[in-house]
Amino acid sequence: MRCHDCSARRSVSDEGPDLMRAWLVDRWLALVPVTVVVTFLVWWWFTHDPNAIDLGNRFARPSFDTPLGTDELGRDLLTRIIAGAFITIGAATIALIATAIIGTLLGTLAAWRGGSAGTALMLATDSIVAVPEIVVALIAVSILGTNLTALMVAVIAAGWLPFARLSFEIVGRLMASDYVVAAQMTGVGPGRLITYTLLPNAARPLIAHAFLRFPGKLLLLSGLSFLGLGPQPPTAEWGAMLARGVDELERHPWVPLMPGLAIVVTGYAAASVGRRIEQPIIQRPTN
Amino acid sequence: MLLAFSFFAFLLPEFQGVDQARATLYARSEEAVPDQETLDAISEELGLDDPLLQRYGRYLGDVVTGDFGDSTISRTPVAPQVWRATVVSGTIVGLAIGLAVAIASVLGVVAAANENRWPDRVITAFSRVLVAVPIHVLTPLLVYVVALRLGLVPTSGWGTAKHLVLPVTALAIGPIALFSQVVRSEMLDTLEQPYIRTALAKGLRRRRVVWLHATRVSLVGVLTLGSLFVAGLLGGAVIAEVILGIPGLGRLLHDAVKASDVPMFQAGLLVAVTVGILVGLLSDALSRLLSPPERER
Amino acid sequence: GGSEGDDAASDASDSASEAASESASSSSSSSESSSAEEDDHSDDEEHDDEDGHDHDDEEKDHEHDDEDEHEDEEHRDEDEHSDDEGAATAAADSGEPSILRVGLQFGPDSGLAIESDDASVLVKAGVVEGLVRSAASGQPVPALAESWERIDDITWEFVLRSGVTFHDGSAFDAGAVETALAYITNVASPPRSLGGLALSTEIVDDLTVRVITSDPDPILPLRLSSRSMGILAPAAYDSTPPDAWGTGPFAITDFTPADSLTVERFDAYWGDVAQLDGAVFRFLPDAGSRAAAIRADEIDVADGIALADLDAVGEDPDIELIRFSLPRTASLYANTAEGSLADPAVRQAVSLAIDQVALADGLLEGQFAPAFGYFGTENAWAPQSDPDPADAIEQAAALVEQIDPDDRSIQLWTYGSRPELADIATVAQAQLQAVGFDVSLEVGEYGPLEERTFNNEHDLFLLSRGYYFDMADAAAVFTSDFTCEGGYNLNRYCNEAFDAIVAEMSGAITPEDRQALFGQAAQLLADEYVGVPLVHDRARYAARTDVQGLVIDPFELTLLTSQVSLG
Amino acid sequence: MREGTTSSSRASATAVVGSVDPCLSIEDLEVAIGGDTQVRDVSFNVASGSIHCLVGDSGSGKTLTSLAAVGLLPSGARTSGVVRIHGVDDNLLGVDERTWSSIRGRRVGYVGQNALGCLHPAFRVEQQLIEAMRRHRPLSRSEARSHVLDELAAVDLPHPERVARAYPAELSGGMCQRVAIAIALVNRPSVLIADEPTTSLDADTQERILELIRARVSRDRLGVLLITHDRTVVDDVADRVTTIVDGVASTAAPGRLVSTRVAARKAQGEPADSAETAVLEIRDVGKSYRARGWRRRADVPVLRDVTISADPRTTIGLVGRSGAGKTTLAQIVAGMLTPTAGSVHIAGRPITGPGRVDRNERADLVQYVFQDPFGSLNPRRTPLAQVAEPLIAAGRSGDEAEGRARRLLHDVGLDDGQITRVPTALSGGQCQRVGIARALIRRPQVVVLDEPVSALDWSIRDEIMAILAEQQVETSALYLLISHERALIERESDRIFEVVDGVVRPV
Ligand SMILES: Nc1ncnc2c1ncn2[C@@H]1O[C@H](COP(=O)(O)OP(=O)(O)OP(=O)(O)O)[C@@H](O)[C@H]1O
Ligand SMILES: Nc1ncnc2c1ncn2[C@@H]1O[C@H](COP(=O)(O)OP(=O)(O)OP(=O)(O)O)[C@@H](O)[C@H]1O
Ligand SMILES: [Mg+2]
Ligand SMILES: [Mg+2]
Repeated sequence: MRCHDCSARRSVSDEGPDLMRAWLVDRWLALVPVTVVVTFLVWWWFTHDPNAIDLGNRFARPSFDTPLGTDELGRDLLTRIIAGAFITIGAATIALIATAIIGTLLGTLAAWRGGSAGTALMLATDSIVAVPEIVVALIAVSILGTNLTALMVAVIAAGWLPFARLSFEIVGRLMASDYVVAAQMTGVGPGRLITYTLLPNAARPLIAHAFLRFPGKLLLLSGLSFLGLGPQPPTAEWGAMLARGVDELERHPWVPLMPGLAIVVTGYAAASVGRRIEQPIIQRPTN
Repeated sequence: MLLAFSFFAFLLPEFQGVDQARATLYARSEEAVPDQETLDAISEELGLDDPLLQRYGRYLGDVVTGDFGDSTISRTPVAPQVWRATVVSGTIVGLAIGLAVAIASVLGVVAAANENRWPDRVITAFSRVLVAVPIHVLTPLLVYVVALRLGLVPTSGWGTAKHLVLPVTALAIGPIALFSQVVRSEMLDTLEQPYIRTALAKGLRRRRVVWLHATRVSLVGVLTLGSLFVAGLLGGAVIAEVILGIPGLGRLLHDAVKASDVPMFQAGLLVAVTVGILVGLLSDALSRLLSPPERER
Repeated sequence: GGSEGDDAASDASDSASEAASESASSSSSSSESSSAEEDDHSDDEEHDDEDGHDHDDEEKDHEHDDEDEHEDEEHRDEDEHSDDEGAATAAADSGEPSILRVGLQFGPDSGLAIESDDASVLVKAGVVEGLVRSAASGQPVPALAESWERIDDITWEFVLRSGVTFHDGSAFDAGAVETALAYITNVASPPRSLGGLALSTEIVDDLTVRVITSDPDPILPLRLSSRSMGILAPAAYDSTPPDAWGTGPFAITDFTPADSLTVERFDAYWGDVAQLDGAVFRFLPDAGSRAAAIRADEIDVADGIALADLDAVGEDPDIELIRFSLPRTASLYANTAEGSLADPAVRQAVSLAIDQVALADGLLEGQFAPAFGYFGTENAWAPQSDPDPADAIEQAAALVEQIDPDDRSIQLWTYGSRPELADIATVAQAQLQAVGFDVSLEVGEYGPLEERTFNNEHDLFLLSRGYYFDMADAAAVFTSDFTCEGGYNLNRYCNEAFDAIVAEMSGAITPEDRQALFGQAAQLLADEYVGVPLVHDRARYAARTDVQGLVIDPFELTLLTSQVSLG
Repeated sequence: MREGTTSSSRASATAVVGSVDPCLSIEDLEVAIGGDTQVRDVSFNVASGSIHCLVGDSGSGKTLTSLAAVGLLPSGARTSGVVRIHGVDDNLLGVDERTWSSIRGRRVGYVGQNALGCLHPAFRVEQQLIEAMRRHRPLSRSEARSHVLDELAAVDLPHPERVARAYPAELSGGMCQRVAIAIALVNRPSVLIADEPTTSLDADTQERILELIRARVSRDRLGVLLITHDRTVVDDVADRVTTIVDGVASTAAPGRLVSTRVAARKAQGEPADSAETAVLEIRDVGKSYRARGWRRRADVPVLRDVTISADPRTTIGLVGRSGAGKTTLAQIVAGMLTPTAGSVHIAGRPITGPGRVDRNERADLVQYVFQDPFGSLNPRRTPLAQVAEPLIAAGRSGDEAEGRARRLLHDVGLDDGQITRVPTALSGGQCQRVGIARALIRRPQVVVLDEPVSALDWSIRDEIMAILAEQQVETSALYLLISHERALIERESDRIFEVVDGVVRPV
């Protein structure tokens, strides 16, 4: 039965590079249209201004001139979505990385120290988990004001918990594993233990978790924008664009649809990458 | 823990750098002239002139005797309002969680039982997309389609069973999408277990094995996961309650923070945290009750 | 001021004679109501403008800019009125209670405190009345007081209506007035219409009361017409905030914060007993929800229809839109004390650079009126500057050329709670940048921005603000917003000449005198480019066509009255 | 019953079919998963009333072959060949799930590889039995229940009433295995397929399970396909043996399949001089665990008054039933657990208690080899790096450490290619060699070996034991060897202690 485990493990990691190669060979043809689209987007981005207002051309339908239509100020939605990609994905990524680092550090520390420190941390997180994310963010924004930085602080403040819990669990499990005990038995000190043993083994589920959390971050950003707490106009942030455009759902559906699609597609893609990294089991997201 | 939260709530206006008297005046009478006399009068009314700790001590003393104070904005006791809002949100969130767990269980099991065949692909694709649809898009869409176009339920408001449909649906869809993926992967895990093979080797029909033997183990996880989501849904409820005009706890917290209504916020936060902790304990107990007895190690 | 004769509402058959003071806007005819209809023709322009737009949208707004037509309409209303009574009786016979369902944007959040903004709901719901009522013309007319008289500079004597009962069954008398006015004067946050004035009372007899003001006040009756000056039963003041036991045609039966307020007909009402059995006011903060609710026939009347929903709501044959100008202006408040905007030439450049017409007609889809002065065109006395000349942009650019380059970068602030402001600010930013300014935009929370403004940290602050504090008199806003000591002086403006004009206002008694002074003051502000008005707001109500006799006045005071019925 | 040594030739395979009364016959079975053929040209017959053993290295395809015989291969598997079961005419490799479900449990019983895992954790034993009965026989629930106790008694379970009401987690491994056999035989199938039914059970239990199977074979003329990698099992029970090597089978009568190679240990392995002081001193060690649970919080004593002292270059054997406290003692000796009483000294230095040696010094005194070869290696580092690590921790330079690690790894039989791969690409035996090298590189005074070969194939156990013996000569270490296999301990140890009910006494 052990050998079942080992063969299963073997196949996963061995096939990595092969899979990659096969994937590339299979899809290199698909790269051609992708390149064309990317080139077009880059060109479009350089030739258009996301904040150029044209009140004479409000709510234009998608057309040749404005491939995704225009919004309530006559701004080109395609340009704004490209601009928003930098802001939204950037903000979500930075926020996510920060949450991941803070959460992982705390969780690892708690698991490392174990005992009452660990219990205390988990008790704290258990009760903070009971406070809705949006309310945490609401408080953070009300303290720091409504701007992108504040929003990111808010998202980070609300987001480190799941990572702390997850890394607590993972590192806790690792600490009890034979090979960590073995390393300690052979005299390895904390520094080298963390760098060579704990981190490499904890990284994968944590990274996967980060990717799986990505859509959630996008949604939180957007939800805060909806409540008027997001980045302020004219920032072309997707969540803000979507929140602002929801009013037009019936009259000019493409206005909310375009940023909405951008969020869904990005979230979907990130989650798929996360699943690919994670492979075997979806980690239970602890909210 | 609760104490820490209440103290934090108490300090909130300090953190916010908000002049509480001005905020109160603004909330009561939006465009009133904020002259000093008025602000002084409000400070006095709210007892803001005493040192912070003294005020906090007084507050704690009151709470111990079951008095959660009066809202600074409306000057009425917060307890009944928070209670009413909690009942409202509790109903919505509870139903949404229940619905999500039930539907997601069925979907997840169906998907796992048909791994990589069309039912699985459809369910998985839908759930992956729906996970990324924000509630403030979902809710107006539901209002438009279900309430306005089809006229099946009221567009907004609170009171009858029909009013529950929209908020519960709006809140449940995200968790359904998420939970069904969790159930699916847990089911796939379980279906690999040796005891499933034993069950099949007994000659049992696959349907019975999937729906009885595998679910008995796989669904415990999603039950506890559901309880972890209570707080998450309360957050979603903020938005749904604003859009659908529902007097719930999420909206109450939102309004209280924006208006710096400290007593209201404190009471709401206390309730939210208490409920969250209780639900956590309950779900622990539930999962201990439901999960198969474990071998002692 | 002075006694205006018998009260119109006391007798339905009298209503025609009182037509001039009753700008009724029945939704059955969906007429536009305007505060200046009877005596002011200068707003023809505006009407034409609006009508032009409305025709585009194929809406059924009637033109009625002249009095004859108005009279006709009143008569028609009356006809319908009698029909309605029949209908109401029929409804009563069939046992089906007639309940009006209203969706409101702003719910009461201050526990229905009479001195707070919640009073607006109490007045809209027909629960509370004051001694005086404001007619559509903006003039005070009798309500709970039958007549009044100014005895000296600071003393007014009011003769009260007899036979009035509060909802708690107690009788309305001089003592009730005394209790009410004492509360409102001494409450921690007195209503803005009081403007810092302290009132005391002296009971002459049961139905005669004298009100003494702390300073000479020529417009006391007008002040007493504002929504927060409603008179509640004396027993109501025993609790904090006071219970809303008024004298209106409807009494509250149920109130759930953040959800709804339910009222039922008060059969002991002193005037016409209401036609409706009751009403439910639901608080729906989301504009889309209100629009959806009225389209789904879940409510009969909704306020604050968003631009995005206007088409869909207007296209519904069973819904009609009621729109009228509001005494509210979105304007750029400039820091006239510090920074580059302290230079009037810079403010002139800003003024020239901004294209109000583009904002109102382009961005706001013609649902706002371009502002060429703080005060809208329905105020005859208010000076209106000329629309920007054709070469305004060039002129502005030339002015900017002369500004020290360091002074060209300015901050523009606004806040998010009114959705249109962020859009206006975005466009304004673009328009200012087009003439050479370097504008950074900040959209924040109102509170902190206000504080920073009072610390002179701003350049331009885009704010939407009503210019009448619930009554048709501009003295209060001039005092608080533009005098050196003004409590709401966001422009940080201080000009002795201006303060002198404002000081004169307390001595001016007749409307003509006052309006002359208002005109002078407004002109001075316009000449010095103290802030840049952008657009005037308009109210956008929607009502289902079976609602009869709905009257919404330009101050948005009334909504539910005895006359409203469901056809 | 005569079978030739199977080759891949079809002719000889066909000859097999003619044998007397085969209740399970497999011909030219081929199983491919994900494009790789895992089982090829497997043919054999299982006769009624006999035990047919299937042996072979780990991963050779034993389990897949048995699964093919009950139609429970993983969903991606492709098969060819013929599988027949007595009483069914079809080639079962082609039949649909419906047919299979009527055959399984009635014609063929199956006992899975993992004793503890193959009973449903959330259902009581009796439910699981009743369910199996009622699937194939028209019994009411109460009728079925009345048979439960008989069936449990038939597999020699003590207290059948208690067992029937128990959840699997409340039973020991041996009891679980009996219940699994009871379930498999409840409908009197003609064939029983048992995949490693005795692995992970202690010697006594193992013995009794095999006896039970043998009893049913002679009583019911049952044909048994018994999969095992335990040589003693084959010796004890097999009537026929099929060996699978890399998916290809060959069958023979039982006998010495591979000559036993007893380790050539103790060339100079004289027991240490009496002058030498004891390197390991265990004095009055006691350990109790605090029982977790909301009801009772009593301490559960596991070890009591353990006193052992031992000299270098000896091997101390520790035997005992599962759960007797062997690992607990080993971990106390290694300083991984703190005893509740008593003390442990190595080379005079305290391993436990106040003033105990620091981590680095301890690493020079005592090392530990774990039972699970895979779990004890960091899956993300090469063996070379992992074996060098203890030297680096001891302050040696990277180059020196790597050089010594490389030499030692060569000594334990690994080549350069193997030691620079991640451990997930190594076999269990190879992993255990790495584990041994890691434990030995700092030349500790005491090495604790906790079941070092239990998880390994019988073919490589001896090699590992030989390497350990060689290294003991090199380093003069004291070995504390733990195993539940009496024979192994007897062969390898100088002194033997048995742990019974927390008390350690010499044998
Ligand atoms: N589900 C599966 N998917 C892919 N490969 C598998 C699967 N099951 C088994 N294999 C592979 O098939 C081969 C044979 O496996 P099998 O389980 O039959 O070995 P075994 O002889 O039973 O070994 P052990 O003694 O460890 O139980 C192994 O190489 C294994 O990796
Ligand atoms: N952490 C623990 N908490 C409570 N009880 C424990 C703990 N670890 C071990 N035990 C108990 O201590 C006893 C001895 O366990 P130990 O692991 O030493 O047994 P063992 O002799 O090594 O058995 P095996 O042969 O199965 O490995 C067992 O009854 C076990 O249940
Ligand atoms: Mg196997
Ligand atoms: Mg052990």
